[in-house]
Amino acid sequence: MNCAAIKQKLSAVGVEAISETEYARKGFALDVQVAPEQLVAAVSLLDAEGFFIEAVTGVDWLGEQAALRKETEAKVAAEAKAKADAATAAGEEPPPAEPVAEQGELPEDALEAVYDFNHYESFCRVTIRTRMPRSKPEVPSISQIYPGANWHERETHDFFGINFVGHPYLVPLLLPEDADFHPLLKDFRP
Amino acid sequence: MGTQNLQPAIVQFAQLDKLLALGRANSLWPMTFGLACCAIEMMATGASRFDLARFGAEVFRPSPRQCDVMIVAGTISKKMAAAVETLYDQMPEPKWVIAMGNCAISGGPFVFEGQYGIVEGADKLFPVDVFIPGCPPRPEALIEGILELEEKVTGSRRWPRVEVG
Amino acid sequence: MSAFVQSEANETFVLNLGPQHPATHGVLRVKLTMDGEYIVEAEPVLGYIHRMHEKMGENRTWAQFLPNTGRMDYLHALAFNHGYVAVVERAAGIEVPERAEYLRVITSELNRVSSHLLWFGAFILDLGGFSPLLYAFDDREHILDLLESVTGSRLTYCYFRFGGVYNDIDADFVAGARAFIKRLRDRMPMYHNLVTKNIILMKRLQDVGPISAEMCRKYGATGPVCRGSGINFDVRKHEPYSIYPEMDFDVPVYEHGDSMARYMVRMDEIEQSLRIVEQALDKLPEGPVMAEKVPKIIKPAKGDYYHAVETARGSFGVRVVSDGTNTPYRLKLRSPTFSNLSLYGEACRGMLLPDALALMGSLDLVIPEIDR
Amino acid sequence: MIDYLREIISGTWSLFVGLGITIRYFFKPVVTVQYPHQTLPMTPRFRGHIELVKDEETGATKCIVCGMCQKACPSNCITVNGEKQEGVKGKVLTEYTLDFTKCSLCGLCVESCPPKAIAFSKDYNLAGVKKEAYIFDLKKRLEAKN
Repeated sequence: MNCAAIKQKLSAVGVEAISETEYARKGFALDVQVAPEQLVAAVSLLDAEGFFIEAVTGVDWLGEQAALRKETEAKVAAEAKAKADAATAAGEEPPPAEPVAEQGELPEDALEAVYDFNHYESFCRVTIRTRMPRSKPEVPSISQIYPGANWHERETHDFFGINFVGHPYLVPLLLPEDADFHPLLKDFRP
Repeated sequence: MGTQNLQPAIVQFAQLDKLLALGRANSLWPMTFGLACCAIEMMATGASRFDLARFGAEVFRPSPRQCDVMIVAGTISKKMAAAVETLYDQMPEPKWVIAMGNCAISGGPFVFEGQYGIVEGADKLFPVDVFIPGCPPRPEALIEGILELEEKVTGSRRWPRVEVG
Repeated sequence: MSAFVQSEANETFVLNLGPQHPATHGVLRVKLTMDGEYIVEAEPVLGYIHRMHEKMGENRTWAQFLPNTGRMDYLHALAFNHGYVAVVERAAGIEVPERAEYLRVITSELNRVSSHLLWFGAFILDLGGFSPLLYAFDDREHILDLLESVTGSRLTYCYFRFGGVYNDIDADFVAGARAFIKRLRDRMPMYHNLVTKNIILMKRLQDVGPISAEMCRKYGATGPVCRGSGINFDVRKHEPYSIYPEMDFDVPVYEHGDSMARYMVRMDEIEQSLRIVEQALDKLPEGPVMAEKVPKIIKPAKGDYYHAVETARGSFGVRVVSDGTNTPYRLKLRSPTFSNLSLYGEACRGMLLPDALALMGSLDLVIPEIDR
Repeated sequence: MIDYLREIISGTWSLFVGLGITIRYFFKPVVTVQYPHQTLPMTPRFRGHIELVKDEETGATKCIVCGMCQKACPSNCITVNGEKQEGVKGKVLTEYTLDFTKCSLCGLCVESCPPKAIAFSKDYNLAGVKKEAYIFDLKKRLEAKN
């Protein structure tokens, strides 16, 4: 069992992106990005290889798209400015400013579910991420494969409101029984 | 404060009341009721080195119906608050409450703007007689709290005070 | 093990254990569906001491989260300190001087012994024996004195800093630690005579609450729970951190998977921790205890980072997501007992109620760490 | 059958061994500290609530009202205020309030203080009937000490 073999097998499942990360820098060995539909296949493969589940959690990427857009706009502006500067330096007439490309509506921000798996015998921490739109946060449950994921998914549902489809008992775990808020969402206000 | 709900007897004997108070103060039975970190210090106070038994307070009772004093040792979360209140209500009169540690006094380090999970102090739920600050307080502080309660019950202190220099 | 067959009449009742019950080590509540004395189904209900640690991580700076780590698992606070400072050091690329790493290992191993001693006392208390608690606390107080002389607090330490530790140790501490190691080694045979070889304990623990290795894997159990089921997994050996690779110690593993096996793992671990402390004291290098170039305001590069440490209850992992500012974007705390307890419902199906309490005690629960 | 008897005998013996141990401790010295009569020595590093340090030369506080402790505190329990005064360089401390009921004794304030104007006190046995008593006015406490 080594990480390279797992990487090959996982890419055969059809994941979106997979990369080996530097352990000393990051703390995990494989970084896998999958679409929600591929999640169960990827996790079943890890189960067959004898991995154990470490944790399931979520990340709320609210405002990420806006930040990305700002970044690209800044980049475009910087490039245009550099061009203009170069032209003035060369003694030429600066070219007319290019019209800024019309950008459509911002794409929706995403919620991310992060799954950590590790192996008892040899070290290989696999991090699986899957992204879903914030308005419809749904991802298949893996509690049929790993019963231990049951609680982790309930906790993630508590904190982020991610709906684990197929979960047998998706009620609040840490929050009060009647809680209808998701405190770790970035737009949560009590 | 602890005896506020008690109906005063119709015929009262001052000397007998004093004797009763002395008896109560020297056999305070606390409830085994650990919430968080401070509960470990409460255990340490009951164990060999500090030995709460010297003050008659070693009989930790698991049932609220046999207790005189509730030591709230730890953070009260909103989910737990209902249970804590029930326990307080189940205790027979006269009853006293010691809030041990900063969390039980005011929510302690877990108070922040926009917090959604904890009760900011045991005195929001029921009257508290003795406050012991610290995070967690040392066992000596809990002993001091018991002695403070003794003083409150009897009106005088039998034990020497320790001055910290 | 009992041969449990559910009665034909299918008459069950619900028994509510906790949240205020001395055997649940805090405010855990277990909803038990019982058929007579036998458990048909057990459902732990959590969250009675949920203290929003992960939310707090997002609204304070990296350094301001430090005191929180000591309050999750207050019995092995230093390991939780270690996990958090290690992940931030990894993210921000801070080098730690060697002496500081030695101090971290010495103090957190002493802390592990104190945690196991407290578990020992409380576990026997669950089973009905009171006096071992008093002996265990007597020894534990010696460790707390040592740790207090370095860190300044008895329980919820906040001793490690990014890039090192807060205080250096002195000769008194070294002498005290050596004296304590000798004392505890002398006392261990007493514990075994008093408790381990006691017929009542053996009858209460042997073959009670078996947990198979496969079950550990499916639920992600770590620490003494998985080592009691024959899985040789210890983060200190598995993905070595700090100076553990230089230390010579064994990982006690028992195959049987019952409560007795978990008990033995912890008792053996006390000796191994003492060995580590002894070696670390021998090898202790001179030098600074704090890195020189630690930025005043920590701003790790964008990205996410993970670090796992072995606490007294298993593998504690911290995942931080940084967006390059001085506050964490997301802080996930993977606590070991959360996973260890999640197998409880399955493990105690068909058990007698007193045996289920023995099983619960052998999992070594610290509730604030589960609820966080 | 023989195993059964052997188990009974060895089991009974194990109980006597245990009782022997507890009996032996009966004759050993007492480990309990008789607290109000007898106290434990406090370690120099013990962390009580924080306290303003007296400047040995002037007898006043060393605080320069920079507000670093207030910023470093995770639970916002420190309030520092100062004002400009004629003929004095820098600010003069007018208020230093510590809400000890929220403190977690982490020591970040003490570490962050540039002139080392605050230190941990050794008050380890605080207990009282009023919670307001633990919102300390440290400036007043320092003046009372003089």
